[in-house]
Amino acid sequence: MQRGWFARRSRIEGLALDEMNDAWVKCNGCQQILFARDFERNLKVCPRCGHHHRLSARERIELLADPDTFVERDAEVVSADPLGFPEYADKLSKGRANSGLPEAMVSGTCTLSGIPIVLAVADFAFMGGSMGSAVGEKVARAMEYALEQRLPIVICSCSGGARMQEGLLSLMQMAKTCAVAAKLHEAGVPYISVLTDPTMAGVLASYASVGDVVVAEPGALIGFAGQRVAQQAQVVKPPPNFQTAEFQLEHGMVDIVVPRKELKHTLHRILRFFTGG
Amino acid sequence: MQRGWFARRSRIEGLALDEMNDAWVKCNGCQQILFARDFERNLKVCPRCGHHHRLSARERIELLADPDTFVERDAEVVSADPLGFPEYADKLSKGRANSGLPEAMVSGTCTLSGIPIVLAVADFAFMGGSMGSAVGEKVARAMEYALEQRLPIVICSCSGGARMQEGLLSLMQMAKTCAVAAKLHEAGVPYISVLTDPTMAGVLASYASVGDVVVAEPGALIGFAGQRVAQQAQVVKPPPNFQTAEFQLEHGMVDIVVPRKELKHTLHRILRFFTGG
Amino acid sequence: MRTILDFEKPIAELDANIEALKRITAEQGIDKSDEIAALERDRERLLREIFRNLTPWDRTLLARHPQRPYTLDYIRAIFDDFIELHGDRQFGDDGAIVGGMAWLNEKPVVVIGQQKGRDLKERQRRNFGMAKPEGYRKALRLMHLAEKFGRPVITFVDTPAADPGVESESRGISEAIARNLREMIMLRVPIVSVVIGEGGSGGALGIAVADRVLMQEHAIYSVIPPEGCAAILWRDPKRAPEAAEALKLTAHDALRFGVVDEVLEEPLGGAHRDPLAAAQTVKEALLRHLPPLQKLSVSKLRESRYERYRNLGMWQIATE
Amino acid sequence: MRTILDFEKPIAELDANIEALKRITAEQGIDKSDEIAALERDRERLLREIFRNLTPWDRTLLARHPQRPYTLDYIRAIFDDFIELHGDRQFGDDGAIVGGMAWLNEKPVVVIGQQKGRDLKERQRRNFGMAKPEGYRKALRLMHLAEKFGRPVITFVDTPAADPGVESESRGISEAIARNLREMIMLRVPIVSVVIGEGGSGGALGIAVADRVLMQEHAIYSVIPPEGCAAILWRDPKRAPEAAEALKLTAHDALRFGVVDEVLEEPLGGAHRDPLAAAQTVKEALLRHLPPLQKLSVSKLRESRYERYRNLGMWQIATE
Ligand SMILES: [Zn+2]
Ligand SMILES: [Zn+2]
Repeated sequence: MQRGWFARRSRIEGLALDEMNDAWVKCNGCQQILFARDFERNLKVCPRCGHHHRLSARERIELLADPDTFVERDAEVVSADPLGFPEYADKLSKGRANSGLPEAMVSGTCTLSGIPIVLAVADFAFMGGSMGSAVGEKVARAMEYALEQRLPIVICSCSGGARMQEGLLSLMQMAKTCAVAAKLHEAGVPYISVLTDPTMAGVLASYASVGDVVVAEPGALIGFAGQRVAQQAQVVKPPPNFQTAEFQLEHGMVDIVVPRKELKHTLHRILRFFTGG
Repeated sequence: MQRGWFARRSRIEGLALDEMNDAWVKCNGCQQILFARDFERNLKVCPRCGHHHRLSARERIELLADPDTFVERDAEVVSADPLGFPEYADKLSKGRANSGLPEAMVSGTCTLSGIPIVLAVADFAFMGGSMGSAVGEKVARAMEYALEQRLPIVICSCSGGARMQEGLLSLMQMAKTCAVAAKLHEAGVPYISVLTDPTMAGVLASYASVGDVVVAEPGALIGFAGQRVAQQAQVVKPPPNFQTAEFQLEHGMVDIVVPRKELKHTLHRILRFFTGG
Repeated sequence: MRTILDFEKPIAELDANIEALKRITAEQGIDKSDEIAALERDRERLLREIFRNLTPWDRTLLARHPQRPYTLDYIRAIFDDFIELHGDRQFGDDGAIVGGMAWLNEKPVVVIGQQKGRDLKERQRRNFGMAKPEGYRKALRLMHLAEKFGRPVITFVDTPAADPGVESESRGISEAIARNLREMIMLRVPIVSVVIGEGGSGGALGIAVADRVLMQEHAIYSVIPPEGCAAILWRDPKRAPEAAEALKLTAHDALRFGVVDEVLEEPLGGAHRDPLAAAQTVKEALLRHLPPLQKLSVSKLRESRYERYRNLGMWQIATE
Repeated sequence: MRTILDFEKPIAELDANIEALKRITAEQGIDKSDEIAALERDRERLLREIFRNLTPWDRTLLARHPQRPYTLDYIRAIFDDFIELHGDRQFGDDGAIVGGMAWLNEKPVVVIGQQKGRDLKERQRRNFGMAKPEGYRKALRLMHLAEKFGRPVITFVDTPAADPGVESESRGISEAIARNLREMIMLRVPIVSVVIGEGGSGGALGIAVADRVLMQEHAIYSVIPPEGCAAILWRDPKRAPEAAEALKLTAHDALRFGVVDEVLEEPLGGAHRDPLAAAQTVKEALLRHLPPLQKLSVSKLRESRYERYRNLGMWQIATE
């Protein structure tokens, strides 16, 4: 491995993970070069430093859903450009190309270790997983379906926040998703919120924070203010783990931080509490 | 007044306020000597430094109840000595003698600026206003009467906490009073908690903290741990106003700090919010 | 010191001239009423002209105008006997959100609002109207008090944003806002929100989920400040005026998107030129919107509030 | 290092002798079984004698015994698949109170308990089992989770007191306890509390309002620590043993006062001599008490819990 590392260093240096198509990848945590196959087998967790790299929505669904059980819903709900916002149409095209998805959120039903659930997963490659009207609508519909079928719902967030390009309408998705979450809450339908890297701003300050159980992946960036804004506003010096999953755990906002390889099993154990007995 | 102060200083020095029966009293706040008549007229608030001296239960009832409207209830509920606790019987006798009351709490009905209410007031002169079974029972009954009649209830606390001499039974009065408070809460019967100097420990950690509105008198000692325990436990240095009404206001535990001369009017305004419109 | 926006300068000149003439009349007994009347007509004409052509950025500046009436100004002008209540019963009392019991004519209500500061000291104490978690939690506590006693809730929205600092992050600013969104949707009493200045993103929304959202003519409501948007879009915060245009952050935009139910007219030249008249308009709107809401059953009320938010957004169905 | 209480010393000697003989048997193959059996009979007799005459102060020391099983020991021994959940969703995660989801045989439950530390580092992290406001608020959050999903709540009580420090005071330790008392009374699911060590005043009660309160034989439950009581009564904390007597803080006193519903027998010599047996007794008691509670209607359940607490106390009617 060392040999490969030396041989390929110059070519690899500075390349983001997802741009690398060959046998080697560079860890975003420790900057070490890893065998792509080991890395993939390890669920994109660095075997050296434990850094959890982002998963696409499809990868996460594969991680959590029992094989061949995921049935997508609401795939036809996609973004419009209600404000005629500069460059938005382009960004949407790029988002579709980058992610291979029609929208930044994939939702549907599946079983998780045999337990039927509704599962919704955000994809960072589509405009940073940002929440516009379509994402809000898909979250709302997924929750409504969970409510109607009385199925537990698991939502994996991965988002920079509300989607600026839809202005106030994106902001209102915070209220909309929390409105349906309120119905779930009143009806006693279990809702597990999984926070992955990153879960920020308007997503964290809405549906992602009101789960019955809030699970996070190690090292995930989780916070309200963008790093720039947060740093400008600092009177108090931020601690080294500021806005990480571990920081949020310490401050009482997250129930449990779960390494990716235990995520499915842990979700199963939590789901059993709600559905079993 | 200076003359009087010099003339009488030697005799007055070190006397507690309530032991002074003549024309002069010494302020516990600024240590100045005051005309007793001015002092009484000013509702036992020092006209110089604003220190609020303790009122007896009768005095506070006179302050709050419209003239001749207070009708006492449950005066027959008094302490037993369930543990056969050392010196308790003596302390009860002294408490009765000191306060002129059968128990550390006086409760009944009255009107406050015309609004019918249930009013319960603790008296510090009876064993430091401490809560044993009888006090707990009187609080519970006052609340039950408020519930039954759907009358707002105002409870003025003034207590060092649970009464040690009844052991676990005193501790259980915390749960008992909060149990009835829970019924008031579910029934939507307004409960205003008035914290006067001092409101501590088992009283603050039970019924006194669960009012719909929590009012405090300026400078009142309000806290959980006795000063000795709190000081021993300190890693963080307490601020100068530690465990005062103002400290509790600043930390979000008290709705409003009201000078005594405005107390009745403020309670009336708050009561109107509940009963009016 | 009074702030005068660039586009207010010609008006300020006329203001000064009119003032001067009035002073002459008062001090020297010389009748200047004809001249004054003429200048006043000029001023009115000028105001109408300037305010007919306001850009979204002009409105942003008006919404942030340091002389603009703030929540406590409206509370004083609109309600009788405001009793401010403090604290979240958990951690502290946030000066950036005020709230308490008040009377709207003959009816007891709970009033809550974001409060900026007038002078430097008050600004700091109120953190420039940027609420911390304890502010949102105080607001929620007061809403639950209102709910318990069947009193309607009125909120005034005026914040650049929720506080983005380390301490707010540590105490769960996201959780506090999210919880308010979830709880306000289900509150069993009517809620009317009035956006009176800056409707700054989630920080504003955290007290603005309501049965009726009213918005003053020159207030703004936006997912991101124009400066921040320009910085992201063009790496140049100075292009904020363009971003303000793109963001569609004006009251009439919000009305068009269904986010707002009514735009409240302001006195000519903006609320700060006649705060009492502005307050009167708000009061009349409250008195118009509250009674029909109070007549609804709790379930009807909650269901229509739910539908209001459930239906917000514009998306499309992919065909293919 | 193992702590040996004064009255445990004769037993500890026998323990050591028995150990030594067993070692000889094992290492040298010499049969010492007769001697061992004799010593074991001696030990049992001695234990019975010592434990028949325990004073309240002895029990206080046993309740605080550093080898006594703590909440997490019981959780591990009694429940299947404990998933610890963290945080109060407001401020922090208090190590002095642990809680989460677990299975009691075939039934999902929520378990909450005060947790002391075993070694110095853990003791500090868990603040010696003295919970802060965020601990009581985490507990309440988990109780509401249990309520929402119809899962019974089991709490383990073991604390010298609630944390008395400046920070806890600042964040409303009194409010946190008081709120728990009020909310626990009305919780719509069964609650069973087990006092497993020190039932220290309001700090204990803050998670101990329950349909059934069980108490281990050598646990204590008191309004004030004996040392504090002696300091107040006689200005001499050293007279704590007398105070322990006066305070009636033993399990059987608590049973007599109606504060506790059942005293759980401990293994001879105290729970720390056989933690698994102690846990087995607790488990059996839980399995005995929970099912009838789960059969009650919510209103019946709440009403009997209410009555249980409403009727606590002993006072008299003045005649005159
Ligand atoms: Zn790595
Ligand atoms: Zn004085």
